[in-house]
Amino acid sequence: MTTPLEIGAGETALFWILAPISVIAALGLLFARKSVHAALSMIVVMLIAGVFYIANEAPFVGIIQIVVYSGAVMMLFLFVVMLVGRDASDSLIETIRGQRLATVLVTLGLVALLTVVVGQVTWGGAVGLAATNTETGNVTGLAYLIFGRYVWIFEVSALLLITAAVASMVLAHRTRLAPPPNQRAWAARRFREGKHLAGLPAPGVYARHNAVDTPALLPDGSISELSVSRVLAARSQVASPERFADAQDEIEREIEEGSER
Amino acid sequence: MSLVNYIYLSAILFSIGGAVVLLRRNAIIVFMGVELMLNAANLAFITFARMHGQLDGQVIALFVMVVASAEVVVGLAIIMAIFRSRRSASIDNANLLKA
Amino acid sequence: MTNPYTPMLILVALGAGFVIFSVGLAQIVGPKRYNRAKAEAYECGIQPSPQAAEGGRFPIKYYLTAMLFIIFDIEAVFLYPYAVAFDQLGLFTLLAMFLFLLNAFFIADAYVWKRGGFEWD
Amino acid sequence: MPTVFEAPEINWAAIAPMLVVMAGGLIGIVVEAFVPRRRRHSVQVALSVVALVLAFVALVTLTVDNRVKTLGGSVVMDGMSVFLQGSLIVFGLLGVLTMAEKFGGDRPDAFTPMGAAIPGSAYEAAADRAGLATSEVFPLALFSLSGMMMFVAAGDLITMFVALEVLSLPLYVLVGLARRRRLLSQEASLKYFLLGAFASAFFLFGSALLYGYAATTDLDGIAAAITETRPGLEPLLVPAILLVLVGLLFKVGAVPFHSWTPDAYQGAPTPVTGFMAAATKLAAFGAILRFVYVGVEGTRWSWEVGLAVIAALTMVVGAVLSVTQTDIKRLLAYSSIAHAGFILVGVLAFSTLGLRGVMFYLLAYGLMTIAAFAIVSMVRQGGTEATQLSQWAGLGQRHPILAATFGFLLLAFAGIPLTSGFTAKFAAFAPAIESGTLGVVLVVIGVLASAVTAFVYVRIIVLMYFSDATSEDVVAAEASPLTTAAVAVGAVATVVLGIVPGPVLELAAQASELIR
Repeated sequence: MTTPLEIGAGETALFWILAPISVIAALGLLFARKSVHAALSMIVVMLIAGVFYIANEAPFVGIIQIVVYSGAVMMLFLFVVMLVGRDASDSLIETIRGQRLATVLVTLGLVALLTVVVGQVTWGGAVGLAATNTETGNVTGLAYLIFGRYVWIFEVSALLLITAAVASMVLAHRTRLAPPPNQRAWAARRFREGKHLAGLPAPGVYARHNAVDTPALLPDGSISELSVSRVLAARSQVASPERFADAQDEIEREIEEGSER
Repeated sequence: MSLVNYIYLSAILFSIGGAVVLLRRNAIIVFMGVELMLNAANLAFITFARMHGQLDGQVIALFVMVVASAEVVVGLAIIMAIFRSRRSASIDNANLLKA
Repeated sequence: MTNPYTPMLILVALGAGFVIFSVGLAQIVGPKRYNRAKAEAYECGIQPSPQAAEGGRFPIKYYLTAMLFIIFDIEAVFLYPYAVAFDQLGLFTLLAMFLFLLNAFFIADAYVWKRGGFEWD
Repeated sequence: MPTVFEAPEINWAAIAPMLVVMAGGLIGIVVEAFVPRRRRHSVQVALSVVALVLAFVALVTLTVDNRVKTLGGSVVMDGMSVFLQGSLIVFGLLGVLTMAEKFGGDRPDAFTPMGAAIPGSAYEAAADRAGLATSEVFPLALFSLSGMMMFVAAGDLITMFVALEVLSLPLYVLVGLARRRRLLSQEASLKYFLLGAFASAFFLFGSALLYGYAATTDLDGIAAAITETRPGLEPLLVPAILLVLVGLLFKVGAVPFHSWTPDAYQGAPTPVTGFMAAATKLAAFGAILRFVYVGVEGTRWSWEVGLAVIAALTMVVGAVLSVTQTDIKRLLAYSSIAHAGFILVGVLAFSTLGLRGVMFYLLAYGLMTIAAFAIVSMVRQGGTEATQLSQWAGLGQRHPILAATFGFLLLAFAGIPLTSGFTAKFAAFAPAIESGTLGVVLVVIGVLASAVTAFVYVRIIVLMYFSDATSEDVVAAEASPLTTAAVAVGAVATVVLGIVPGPVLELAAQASELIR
């Protein structure tokens, strides 16, 4: 247990490759214009943290970090970013004049303080966990502690999870106040209103073209505006059917001509 | 290399997280800054656990992850609720409360 | 091959290489035709149904599902060490685990279920 | 490193009160799941009250004689834990009573019928007509309370961290559930959440550094590590302590970490504000006391000046800014900041008497705060709370008893003799004076700050009694026995603790022992 820990060249290389990447990714969080980019750089930081946990002889925590944290939690973040709007970039207006400068100074101070403090520290030989991890086993050792010394925290964390469930239900779940309308109810409503009794007309189907962005033609040859989605109409992405109608005429003419030949 | 480098990294990540919280105006990014700070603390716990040859630090890191996930769920639920109310997630726009 | 993680490292390198190669190739070789419709939820232009509440991008219930998933994901974190060391932990831990699952799983589940949190309509 | 599994020893009697409160919350969730909507409210209120009364009984009968460290050191039930947990249960009970208030309606008046509905939407109105109610607030309050009880009794930093989250998460939600002015409420919730999470990150990083220093997060282990000094690791100690303290001071709302306080207090449903102001402050100070007195007192010369500066700043800023407030809830928030400063003065005495004074102060302050916010929730104009100070003009002429009670509570806030506020200030300041020059300076600042706040409070009393009402329709809502009881308990306690504080001071003195 008392032999000082030797850190191999492999881990040194791993550290010097991944640590700068994680710092750059963390800075990405600070400078990214879009929340999506921030979330993605956050995922990089968390993945690298997971790798470092594994390198630091904490394989189980490392895997959990990657599975739960980068996997599930950051997914939830991305979800909310999507929900909120992926380019809800932030305003750069300062609320308090000079706040930005003050914050930068405070942050630099914090970095300087922490690194200087860590730098002043002289570490004795680190013990390392290799022995424990091979003798007891990492996960078994963790289980001893989770269900032994830390069993109170383990039980209490159930309260956190249930609070989270209640919070999301209270804040995000909208109770249905009435049963959802079924097909019958829709039909009844359509007839009550007396419009489009047979439903809206389907979009156009032409000999060489069939797409929802092309309106159908009414018997008199005019365009049926009801047959295309109003989203497309609002975006003015509705294609003109004339091309296809002309093409159809052309084909018919060709067929007629062909039959005379 | 010594294990102290991990602690350096952890201190740097923690400070960047703090800066994100103070500088960014977008509630979601601010929250990610908090998560970054928690991760930095976890890295420190894991490294110290290795230094001391204990598993306690790892167990603590595990609990911190559990706590942080619950916090994420609650926090994002609040952010969602407020976003739906105001269609914006910038905390600068949250200005009904004036200091 | 002294380090057991070396194969894993090689796998990661291979995986990353493949991703970079294929994405890069698609960038270089693939045709790029811009179309606004491609930016929409459904390229064909169909309105998402049901409509996202008050013009949001997605209906909020997706969020609820994701969030409930995380809660149950976290419970698995504790189940694994329990399962690994199950034979050495004894009755006390069985009770502790039972209590944990009762609180965080059964009660939470019952609440969400009875309140319609799992209903997809 | 354990190589075989050992189950920790559990003293069930010692943790019984916490278990009862937690069980109350959990049963509350089951009630939410299975009891029909119409009956939920009454079932929840009854359940919460029963749970809290049972917890109090358990505390008095079982826990008092079981002053032990249990669960592997996670829970320390010493005199301070018992006293503070008892106070917390009382606050919880009063808080639940005020939260249950209906003001003649058919469901709790303070909370929105549907937290997920968009404010002002048709859906919200429909939910209101359908008679929905957020009865989850009661189990959430119980969860928060159990977190607070864990927080004051936590024997190591990681239990403290988890307890901090258990107490905070439900509060973040509760703050955002106001029935009226919901946008304000949700914003308050967001600000409180973001700053609270920020603070807990500081706490956690400090804990990590302390773990690096002491190789344990147990407070007694840290104390032992400090006395034996660790060559080479010394530079870690003070920054770590400062980071942990920053996290804790955020929670009590000390300057410069106070910016969430007025916003959260103003936006939250008023009964929640009262509960939060009383109970969170008590819990956070309990944790500060334990951390500072048990954990790191050995190195106090290196950080006590910093804490003293914060205490002085807190008193001055809280007092001065309360002068400029025009909203009664914000005013009480700044007053609570000033009180946090006064309590910090007592903490800095570093003596058993200081401990006694701080505990007494926390109890007295909590009782008057809950009552004061309950009164604020009663004063209405056109159905919504009249929180603007100008709306309170002339209230004394129309509602003499209500205004008199509120005026009396304000005098107690100011620390006028014959109120509990005076006894509390005396009990907190006297040991500080004995502790040395620093204490004397702080007490002088404290007395001056008290004078400033007294001016603010007297101005409100003058406004209530000697100004003409700006509009006639500001009225006090007809309160049910629930709120009336909460106000009565708070006011009577303020009188009793002011006139005959002896027994409670004696109780606090007996409770001023810490298991290290």
